[in-house]
Formats: sequence, structure tokens, C-alpha cells
Amino acid sequence: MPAPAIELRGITKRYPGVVANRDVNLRVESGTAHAVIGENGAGKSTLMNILYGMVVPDEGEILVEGATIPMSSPADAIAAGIGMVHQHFKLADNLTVLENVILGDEPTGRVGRIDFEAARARIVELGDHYRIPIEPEALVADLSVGNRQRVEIIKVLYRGARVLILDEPTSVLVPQEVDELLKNLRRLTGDGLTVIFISHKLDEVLAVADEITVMRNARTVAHTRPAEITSRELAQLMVGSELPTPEPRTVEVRPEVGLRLRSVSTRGRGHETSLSDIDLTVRSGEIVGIAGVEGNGQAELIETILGLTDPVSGQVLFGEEDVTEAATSVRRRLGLAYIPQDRHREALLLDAALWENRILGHQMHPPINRGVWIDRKAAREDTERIVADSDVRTPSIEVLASALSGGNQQKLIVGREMAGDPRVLIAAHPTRGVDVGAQAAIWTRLSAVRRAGVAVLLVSADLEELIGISDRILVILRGRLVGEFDPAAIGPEDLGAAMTGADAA
Amino acid sequence: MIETRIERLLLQLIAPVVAIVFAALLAAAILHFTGADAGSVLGEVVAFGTTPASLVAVLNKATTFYLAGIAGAIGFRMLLFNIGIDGQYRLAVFFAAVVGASVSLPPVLHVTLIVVVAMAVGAGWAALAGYIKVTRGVSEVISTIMLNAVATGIIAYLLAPGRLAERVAGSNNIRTPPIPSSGWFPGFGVAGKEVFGFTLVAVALGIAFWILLNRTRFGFELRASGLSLRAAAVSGVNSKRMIFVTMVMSGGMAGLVGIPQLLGSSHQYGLDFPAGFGFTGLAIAILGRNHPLGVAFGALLWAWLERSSQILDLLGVSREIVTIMQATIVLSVVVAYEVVRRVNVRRQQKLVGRSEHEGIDNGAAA
Amino acid sequence: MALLLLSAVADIANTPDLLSRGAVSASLRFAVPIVLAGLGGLWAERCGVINIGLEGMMIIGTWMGAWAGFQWSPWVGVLAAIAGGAVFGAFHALMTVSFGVDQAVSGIAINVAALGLGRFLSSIFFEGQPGGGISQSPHVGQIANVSVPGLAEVLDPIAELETPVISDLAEIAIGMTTGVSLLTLLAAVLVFLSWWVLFRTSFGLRLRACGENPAAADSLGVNPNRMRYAALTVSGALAGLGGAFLVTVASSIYREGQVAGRGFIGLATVIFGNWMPGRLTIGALLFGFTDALRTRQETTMTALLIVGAVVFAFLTVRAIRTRNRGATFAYAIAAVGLGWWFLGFGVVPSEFVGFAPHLTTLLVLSLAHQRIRPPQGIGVPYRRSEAN
Amino acid sequence: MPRQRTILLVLSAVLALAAVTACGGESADPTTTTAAPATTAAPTTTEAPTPDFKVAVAYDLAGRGDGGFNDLAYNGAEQAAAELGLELTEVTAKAEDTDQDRSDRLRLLADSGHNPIIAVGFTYAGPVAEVAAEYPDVWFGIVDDGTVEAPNVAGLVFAEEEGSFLVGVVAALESETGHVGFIGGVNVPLIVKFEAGYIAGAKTVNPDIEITSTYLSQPPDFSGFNDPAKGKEAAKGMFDAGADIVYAAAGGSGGGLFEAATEGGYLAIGVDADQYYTAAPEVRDVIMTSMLKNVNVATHTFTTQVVDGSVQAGVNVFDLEAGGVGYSTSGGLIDHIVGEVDAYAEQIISGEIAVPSSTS
Repeated sequence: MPAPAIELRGITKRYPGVVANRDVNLRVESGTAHAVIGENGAGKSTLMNILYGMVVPDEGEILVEGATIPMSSPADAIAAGIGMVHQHFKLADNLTVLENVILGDEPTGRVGRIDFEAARARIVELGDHYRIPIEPEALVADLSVGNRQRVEIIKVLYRGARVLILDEPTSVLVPQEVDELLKNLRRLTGDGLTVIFISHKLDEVLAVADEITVMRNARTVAHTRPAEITSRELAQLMVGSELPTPEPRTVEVRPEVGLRLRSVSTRGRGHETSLSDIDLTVRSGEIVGIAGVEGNGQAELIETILGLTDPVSGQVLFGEEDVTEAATSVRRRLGLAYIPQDRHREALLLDAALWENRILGHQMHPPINRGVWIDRKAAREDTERIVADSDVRTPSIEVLASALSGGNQQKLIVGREMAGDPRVLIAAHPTRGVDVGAQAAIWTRLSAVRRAGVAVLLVSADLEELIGISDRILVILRGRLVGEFDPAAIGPEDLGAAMTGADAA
Repeated sequence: MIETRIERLLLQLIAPVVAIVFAALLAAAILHFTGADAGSVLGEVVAFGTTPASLVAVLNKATTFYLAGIAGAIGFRMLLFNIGIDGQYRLAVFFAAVVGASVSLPPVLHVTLIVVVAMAVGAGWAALAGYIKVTRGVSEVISTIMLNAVATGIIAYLLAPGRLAERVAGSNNIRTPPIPSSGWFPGFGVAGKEVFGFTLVAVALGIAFWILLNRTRFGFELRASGLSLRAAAVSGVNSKRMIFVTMVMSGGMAGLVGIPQLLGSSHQYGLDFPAGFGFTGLAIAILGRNHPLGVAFGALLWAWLERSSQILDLLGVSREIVTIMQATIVLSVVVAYEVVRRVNVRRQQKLVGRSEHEGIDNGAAA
Repeated sequence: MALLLLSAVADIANTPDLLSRGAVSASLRFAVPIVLAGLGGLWAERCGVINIGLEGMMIIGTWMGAWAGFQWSPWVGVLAAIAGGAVFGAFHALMTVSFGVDQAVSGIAINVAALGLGRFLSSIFFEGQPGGGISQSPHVGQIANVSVPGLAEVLDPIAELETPVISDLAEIAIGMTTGVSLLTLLAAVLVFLSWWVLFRTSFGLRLRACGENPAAADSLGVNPNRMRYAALTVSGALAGLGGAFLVTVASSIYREGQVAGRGFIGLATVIFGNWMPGRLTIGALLFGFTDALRTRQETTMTALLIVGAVVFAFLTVRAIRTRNRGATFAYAIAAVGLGWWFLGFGVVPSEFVGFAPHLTTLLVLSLAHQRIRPPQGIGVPYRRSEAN
Repeated sequence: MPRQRTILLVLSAVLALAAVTACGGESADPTTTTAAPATTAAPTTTEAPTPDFKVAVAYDLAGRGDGGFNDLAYNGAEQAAAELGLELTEVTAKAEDTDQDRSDRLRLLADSGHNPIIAVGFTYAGPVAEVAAEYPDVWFGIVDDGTVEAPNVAGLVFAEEEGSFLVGVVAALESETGHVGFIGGVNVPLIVKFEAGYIAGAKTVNPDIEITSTYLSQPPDFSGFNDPAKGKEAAKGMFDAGADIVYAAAGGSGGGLFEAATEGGYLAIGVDADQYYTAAPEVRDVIMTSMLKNVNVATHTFTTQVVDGSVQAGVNVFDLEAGGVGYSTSGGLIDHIVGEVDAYAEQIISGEIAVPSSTS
């Protein structure tokens, strides 16, 4: 039997206060697709970063094709034939696809001049060979998420990697893109390459992986094959308990309108998509899901409702109140809540204490607001309440938000946004990057919010989530709402087809 | 938590102390290598710097520095780089002097008018930079550099005999007419020297700035915008308005920089009016971490160094060693703060990590 | 177009110096230190670091240039200035990259330190030298000038024809090819070289990538912090060279305060130039041109009144077309105001002439239609542990 | 005779400069400290004959080493101190200095036993008035200001316009193109006096002469005194426009004028000191004359008079008559017109010509 492509032995990595990996062992055979699964915080990403040289382990060794190699930087990994596609793409937006691909391994002529012709030819050739077409001269900023991922894969292949690590590659893709990706992965393993990928989605894992390693609580707890296990059993290995499922719909939608957009159009600047003629009604006590491939106007839709983008025509109403001209602060005061996709960028002041983060977005609401003043005592008290109610694990409300883990940050944000008795809630990918336990908690929260009569607009790429908790699903494509579906009567595949415009064609 | 608060306070104090010691050591080293007796020179400096007359002078100097520092800090809090403090305060104090000399009013009203004019002119001049930043996206770094030059030209034009100024016979100076004594801000005597009355106003402004930052909604929005412009915008802060308002506030504060001098001592604006506080203000703001109390500390330190360095001329030592010391202090304070910050974050992460694991363990047990 | 306008204006306002060879070559000399400072800023910012310390690095450049220049030769001075600037650039990297100091803070501290250091070192090294003192150096030799041989002779007759535009073109050509300092040529080469290195070589690509997304570069084995050290060293070296120009070409002496804000203007040209070397140079030339005009002959400023009036008239027309009422109003007032000023007074007060270059820069920036695209990683320190 | 007196003054200036150079030469030794050689040497001169006096010079912004105004102030005081065996201390101001800083600086000097104290620059007017009242036993001299009225203050003011008139005469007589120029460092009244006198002198000789004036910067931006690059371009502009002689009253920027004149083959007029001697040897040949502002004479006289008790409070005007201002002939370029120029000098002294001190 040949030496495995990759073997990790006794990897341990400690961070201040936490052990991310504890005596982790992993064996990946050459030419296979190997899935590493586990809850968020189980240590998968740390492990992959160790394998890619971005994190140096405290103990343990890494063997590539049977030989121990030093791994202190990505350069070492690249030299050993290992490449990585990160969950958050590592691309420079203002550079072209070609520049991003060749970065760090440029074909150069005399005195360091880049041989652009050679680079272009090689990229096109790689694209043809693996059937991953990309446009070398395009600016990355102009690319869709799926195309960016292709750039990332080409980037790795361009370096002649024999082992590809993909960190949650499907979380940002629509079903058709996922299919495309999985097909590509199979082609890669068919060519003798080795693929290691991290995933949450067990059906994908079962469909594409040759072998599966399960991690829990910083350890590898199981090693198995798809044929030997069901997704239920896998889930139980991951969390040690039942897999949560979205609650069924039990609540009556009320007749009053929470949020309404009347033929809203925007003019997109730069790379933004223009919204055209959006008509949208979310009633109190209703969750309306927005499905769509990323970059089709979801961000602009949210911005318009938040009041950060002014529509060129149309109206935005909260209930009967026309807020088209109203500032974000006014909309907030009228009961708008927002759980953003990128919590670091949009929802948190990372360098401020938790209780100060509690104020954010509520600086004009009681109990925190008292005229021009901020009631710090009330803010602290209410933060204590959220920490207790939402099980935010923190030693104190005085710690900086940056010190919390992602799941706890998200719980704090959800708790905060719910605090003001909102009328309208926009939830953008509320469970992305959140572990299974927290995911269930957030779904429960959303359902509770609906019961309380809030109009919820749920923007998500997770079709299971959309189908599971939405009352209605609208599909957005190139800035237009192109279809409305009953979640009870539609499957992910149909939805995916609508999202890509395949059904319209 | 009380324990960690004390710890945190101590951590914050360590940074400046380390920085000052480091800068003093560096100065001593330079002195030593240039052949002076470092110990006795520094001893003389300290001795001179602690005489009552020196302390009063330091207080007066620090008042001006403090106002400049706060003007810088307001901008920094919002990630705005107001390089224009210099132009703003010169233009402001010039017009304040002109207006102050041209009216006759009862004392309190007169002073109030002068102060209001100064703030308005400073704010207005800064508003230009704010406006083109918000509407045209022109970086305030560029616009304020350019506006400083424009302010210089405007003052030069107006500060001429026959325009808004007069020339004293026999003197080479040109000055605006003197402000009548009803427009003076009385000082108070300490150790036979006079402390600017405006020092008290500066202290009050510092307190007001602190309250504004920490206790009001506006202050929260300002700080939030500085920490994350996007998060603040999402939370309902109009970031364009915020940029504009911050610029105006910074300019308004900058307008006051020359006022202690004008109302407490010169009573007129002339060619001999001090210039160049803009960058000093920014350095002091940085030194004080944009915190009202920290800026006060920075202003006092800076003023003390400037004052006590005067003795160096008499000792035959180049006074520029103090400038080098000031730069060293700014840098080492910042380095020290950064080290402290990292230590603090690590400590917090450790605490958080521990409590998360406790949570997990508890959960498992339950 | 612009040339036509200037040519016509020179006639109308009777300010022949507007497009004379002297004005052109003076513009070059004023622009070169700014270009070099600007390139310094460009290198730093393209790699994600703001370099407010350019002014201080130029001061160090002037001092080092004079110190080595008066003792040995101006070329040694140039090398010393480059070295001095580079050391301070590397120091900026040490502060911002290794110690995580805020980039603006480090820059300001460098400016403060350079001022003190210049005077302090002068008191040690210049005081007592012939012509030297605490605030100035002894006389420094000049870097040689070169001309394109024969060209001036060929073009002179054309220039003297006084045919609009054609003669002006000849004057400009003569101005740009006669009596040009070798350092000016070097600066021109460096503009091209900066573009070439940054946009055509692997080193440049890596450097830019670290300015856009250091985490991406790091994930591909490019060490962003090392690149930033390199970029800042180059940045400082360029600023130092700008300082050397001031003491070996623009004058022959180190004089305290002679940098006079040129570093800051250089920084402004980076933004003006949208982080591109060519456009940056245009910005510096614009500033240098205005500065040259007002320094050489204040009366030339009246010509710029007309230029301003014409430009605003043009903008008014454009605003009318786009139906922007507010802008139309503002531009129209500006156009009429400037025109009225020219016809009514015919002169610009000399106090106002002083800020003409600054105002021009400000107006161009405010009015030009632009899409600014700064490097996205700018101002952000990179630490690997936080990148995950 | 004015001319003889002028020559005498020139000689004394040259001697004084030589003295500075010699002193400076000693301090070039890196182990001894910087600023004032006389100060470091002080302990050895404790047995000086008149230990009651210690001379102090407080400069404005530029400080010593400018090869002009401030150096001259130092030279005079230093010469007197050397002659009388006195200790001498120098202090310098900063741009951000307030009146209080300046007052405190003077107090510091007075407290440490200095007498007389010479304040250089009009910005010291207020502070001198204030501090002089507190120290009635100390003599204060203030250069360039005549407004302080106190029993222990002497204002040392100069008739710069008169000296400038004479170099204006020289320029007009020697200009072949009928076009001359003036470069002022910073647009302040003091420098305007130079311009006014120069214009008057030139116009007196040739009423049709064209005179171009410019200032390099506007207050409080004093970079115009320290920007030789700008001085050079301004001069080039004037030469290109047809001027053949340019006069600069621009401190350190004046060096730029000499370079421009050297490169283009034109002539230049220096200021304050005899710049034929203070400018770099490479450019001295274009310096046809310098407007002498003999600050050294003023500080020397003042210091000596304080020590011998003959000093008078009030304004001491150092005009042409008193030998406070004049013009230099070093280099020999204007030897052939000295008679003519001196004739104008006598008319000024006799009051036949009244020289304006401002341009408007």
C-alpha cells in the first residue's frame, strides 16, 4: 500500500484559554476525496490552517507522502504540493484574475518581468483541462461568488498542487453551482489529485467523499466511509445528540402589513446591481424568504430597506408609514431590526465592550436613550439580561466583542436586535458560519419572533433554511423578483433552477 | 470585575511611564555622546521645570496645547485627520481679534462674542473641508493642507494697514487694533504669576467633551463611527452627516486654540502671534489616546518639556534634544500602548475561552 | 485643448511667461521634489501603509545630501540622502509593521523627530564649517545639467515666430530639453520605473497584493510584512532623493525649513493621481506649474483667472445639460466672479498669489469627475493570527 | 566722510566674521558641545575684569548661522564681549512661541545674571517692555523695534530704506536693460522697507526703470526666508523677463538668487552682511554690492556702552548718517560709480532726499 498523501500525527494546538486541536490524527489516501466534518469550533479550520502552514502546531508532525516535512508557512505547504481554497476567499479585489492566480508564483523573464503571455496561456489551459473556465483579464471585484471560487481553485491548480484543501466550499453556492463544484472535485480526484474538504452539509459529504473524518471538541472522533453510515448517524457523531431541524410552521399570518416595497428601483453604482421594480410585502407574523444567487441584488435590497441606498423610484413603507425618505435612524426608531451577514463589519464594534455593543442600533431607543443622553446603567443591565437569556458565554459584559467566539457574537447580536420589540426584521444569512447548536437556537428565535408578530425578511443562501422556516419564498435574479414559491411545495432543486433563471429560459 | 478594572488602569498607566523613562534614557544617551554630563543637565532641567514660575508657564502653554489636542482628538475619534487645525485657529483668532476690537460691549458679553466668532470661523473653515469630503470625496488630508495655505493668504491680505490692521509707529509689527479691556479674560494669580483665565474654560471643555463622548447619544454615534463606519451606518448613523459634523466640531475647537493667548495676553493679533500648533495638537491627541484626560496629560507633558528645555540654552546644550525626546515619547507611548492592548486582548481571550469551556462542561454535565 | 486655451489666454492677458521655456523648466524643477515624494507615498500606499512621514524623510534627505555633498561631491550627497531616507523609511516599517504603531502616528513622530534631528545634527556637523551654522550647511556643489544638443537652435526660430500654439509648443519643447538636471532625468526614469516595477514585475505584483489584501498574499507564501519593509524602504529612499534634489539642483545648500511642506504636497498628489504613477506626476506638474508661474511672475496669475473663468463656464454648461441646478448656480457664480475680477481689477493681490497652487489643486480635485480607488488594505496593520 | 565710514564698517564686519569663523573652527571638535563656543569657554574667563556683566543675545526664529542678520547681531555682541572679556549666552525662539515664552526667556537670562540682554527682532517688543520693568538694573537692547519706552531699554533700529535706496541707485546705474528686480523673503513691513527704499533709489536715478517685486511667502508662513529653491526660481523668472540686476532681502533664500545670477550671467545685490564674503565662493563674483545693515555695530556699541556706562535709553537710530546702514564695494564691481552713489548718500544724510519706508 502506498504512503498516504497526507498524514497528521498527534497534532495539538493551544490558544490562550482554548485548545483548538488536541492530539488530532488524520490519514488521507492519495487520489481520494476526504471530508472533514464537525460542528463549528470543533477545530476543523485550525487543523486545515495547520496543514496549510498558516498556523504552526504546538505538537505533532505532518507527513506528506510518507515524509515528515516542516510546515511553518504557506510557502512550505505550496512547496509540498498542498493548496487551499479558503472559506473567505483570499482574493485582492482590485487585481485581475490573472494577477490573483499567479501571485507568489509568477512566470518571470529577465529582471523579474512577469511573462503575462505565458501566465495567460497556462491559466486558459488549466481551465480547459479541468473544465473550469475563467476570464484572466477580468477584475476580481466584478466576479460572482461562484466565479471567485473558480479563481481560487485555479490558483491552487496553477501551483501544481497535488492536494487541495477546501474549507466549506459549498456554503456560499447555489445548488447548481454546488453540483458543478462537486463534479469538478470528482474530476480532480479522477486525475489523481487528493481533495480534503470541510463541510456542514452531510448529504454533500455522503455524495462526494470517499472517506470521512469526524471532529468533535478539538479531537478526531471517528473515521468512516459513506457506504458505512447514514447522515443521521453522522450528525449524531458530530454533536452527540439529535440534529436540529427547522420548526414546522404553526403560526397564523396576521393581516396587517409590516414591510412593503412598491415598485422600488435603484441605480447601482460601480459593481452594484440595480434593483428594478421590486414589489414586496411582508405581513406581521410572516417570514418571507429571499432566495437568489449571491450578487443578484440581495445586498442592494437590504440597503434600500435599511435606508442606506435611496431608490430612484418607488416607495418603502413600514406598515402604513412611508419611510422612503426617512433616514436609517428613523427607520430604526420605527422598529427595524437587522441581523447582518458580516457581523464583524456591520453589527459589532470589535474594540468596544459587550455592553457598548448592546447600545449599537438602539442609541435612539428606550431604555438606553434618554433624550440626548445614553443610559449606561440600563445598557449594562440589559446586556446582562441578553447574556443570561441567550446563553452568551462570557466572563463579563466588560470584555471586548472581539474576544468572543463567532457563535457567541451572533447570539449577542440576535439578542440585541430582538430587544427593541422590532416590527420589521431583516435577517441576512443568520446562521452562516454558526455551529449546529447555535443554528437551532437562532431558528427557534426567528420563529418566536414571528409569533410575536414581527415581519421577517430572511435572505439566505441556505435553501434548507429558507424552505424550512419561510412562509413564502421570493426569488431574486438580476435585481428583479422573478418568482414566488410556497416552501411546502418546492424542493431545493426547483428553487435552484429559479435562482439561476434556468426555468425561465 | 473591580479587580480587572484596577488592573486595566495600571496597564494604561504603565505605557506612558515606560515611554517617558525610555525617552529620558535616550536623551541622556545623546547628551552623553555629545560630551555633556547627562545627569547634571537633566537635573538642572528638572529643577528649572519645577519652579513655581515654570509651572504656571507650563499651565498656560498646556491650555493652548490642550485645545489643539482636543481639536485633533475629535477628528481622530471619527478617523478624520484634521491637518487643518493650524489654518483654522489662525483664521479664527484673527477674525475674533478684529471683531473684538471693533465692538464695545459689557465684559462678559464681549468675551462671549469673541469666543463665538472664533469658534464659528474655525468651524466654518473646517466645514469647507468636511463639505468637499462628503460631497466630492476629497480626502480631508489634502483639503486641509491646501486650506491652510489659503488661510495664510487670506490673513496676509487682510492683516495690512488700511485693511483690517494697523501699524504701530516705530515698530515693524502689524497688528489688529487692540481689544478693549472689556474683552479680556481675566486671569488669576498663582505664585506671583498669572494663569490664563481661559485655562478653566479649557478644563470645562475637556469635561464637556468627555461627557459628550461617553454619556450622550451623539458621542456614542461618534465613537461608533470611529470604530466601524459601516456598523455605525447600519445602526442608524448618517455617516456623511457625522463626518461633516465632526469636522465642524473639530474646527470649532480648533478656533479656540489661539483664544487663551488672545484674551489672556496679546489682546490683538499681529505678526508675532504664535503659529504652528496644528501638528503639536495632533501629536498630543495621539499621546493622550484621544481621551480628554489623556490629552490633558499629553498637553502638560509637552508644555513641560518645552518650558524646561529653555534652560538648556543656558547650559550650552542644543535644545533640539527636546524635540527628539518629544518624538521618542510619542512613538514609545504608542508602542507601549500597543503592547498593553495585545496583552489585554490575550488576557480577555483567555478569560472568555475559560468561560466558554466551563459552559460546555456544564452543558455536558447537565 | 488645454494648450489652446493656455495659449489664447497668454495672448489675451498679455502674460507671455505663461508658456515660456523658463516657466516650463521651472515647473519641472518645482515638480521633481514633489514627484519624488509622491512616488514615495505611492510605493508605501500601494503596499498598504500611509507614509505621513514623507516630509520628515525629505528633511533627512536634504540634511544628508548637504552633509555628504559639501564634503565629497553632490553625487555622494545624493547617495547619502537616499540612504538616510531609506533608513527612516525602514524605521517607519519597524514602527508600523513590527510594533503595530498606527501609521499616521509613526509618520507624525518621524516628522517631529526629523525637524529636531536636522537642527541637532547641524549644530554638531555644520556649525563652524565655512558658511555653515545651526540652520544651514556649507555650500554644496550642483548636479550637472544636460541639454539635447542642437534642438534649441532648431526650435528657437519657431519659438520666435510668435505663432500661437506652434511657438508655444516650441517653447515647451525647449524648456523640457534644455538645461535639464541629471536628477530630473533620474526622476523621470523613476516615474517610469515605478510603474514598470509595480505593474509589470512579480515583485510589484506581490507588493500591490499586500496593499490590497495582505491575507491573500500571505496565503500564497508572500510575507506581507517583509514586503512592507521593502516598500517603505523604497518610499523613504525616494523621499530622501527628493530632499537631495532640493540641495543639489534646486539650490546648493541645506537650509532649515527648506522642504516647506513639499512632502505633504507629494502625499496629496498620490491621492490626486488615484494611486497611479503617471497621474501622480501630472498632479505634481500641475502644482509645480502653478508654483512656478507665481514665483516667477506674479502677474501671470491674472491669466489663470481667465483659465478659471473658462473652465467654470464650461462646467456651467455641462451642469445645465445634466440639469444639476445647484451646481449650475455655483459654477456660474464662480465663472462670472472670476471674469469680473479679471476685467475689473486685472490683478490678483500678491497675498493671494501665494496659495494659487494649493487652491488650483483643491479645485481640480473637487471638480474633476473621479472614481477614487485606494488600495483596500491601506492603513490596516497585518498580523497573521488575526487573519484567520 | 560717509564713504570712509562705510568702508570702515565693512572692514569691521569682515573682521567680525573672521572671528566667528575662527571660533567656530574650535567648536568643530566633535567632543565639545554645540551652541555657543563662548559659553563653553566661560568658566575659564571667570577672572574677567568686569565680572558684573554677562552678555546675552536672544534671537528670533531663525537663530544664528543664517550668514546674515542674526549672525551680525551675534558678531557685534561677541566682539564686544571678547574685547571686554565677558561671558556671552545665546538663546533662540521657536515658531509656536508666545509672548509669555519670550518674556520668560528674558527673565531666565536676567535671573541668571545677564546684563545687558539683547533681544533680536520686533517680536520681543512686548516681552522686553514687560521684563524691563521687573529688572530695572538690567539693560535691554532690542533690535528692529523702537516702541519700548523704559529707562533701561534701548531700541536699536535701522534705516533699511536708506541703505536699500543706495543699492537701488547702484542697480539703476548698472542695469543695461532698464529692468531690475526685488525679492522679499516674507511679506512683512520690515522687508517692505527694503523694497520701498530700493524702488525709490532706482527711480531717482532712472524714473522710467522697470522694477519687479515679489515675496516668496506670506506671514505667518516664514518659509520664504528659508527656501533657496524658491529664491532661485523667482530670480530666474525676473532675469527671463528682462531684469539684469536683482536685490534680495530674503534671508537664506537669497542664496538662490546668487546661484541664478551665476548660472545666467547676471548680477545680484546682497543684504544685511557683506555677502561677497558670506556667500559661497562659487557665487560671490555676481554680488556687485550688498545693502549693509550693521546690526553688529549696533550690538557692539550697545554692549560697550552698557559696560562703560554711556548707554542712553530710548531709540537709537542706526541710519546712514550713523553708519548703521550702507552698501559694500567688495569685489570691485561698482568701484567706478562709488562717487555717484556716495553723492546720493550725502543727499540722504543732509535731508535733501527723504526715503520712503513703505511702498504705498
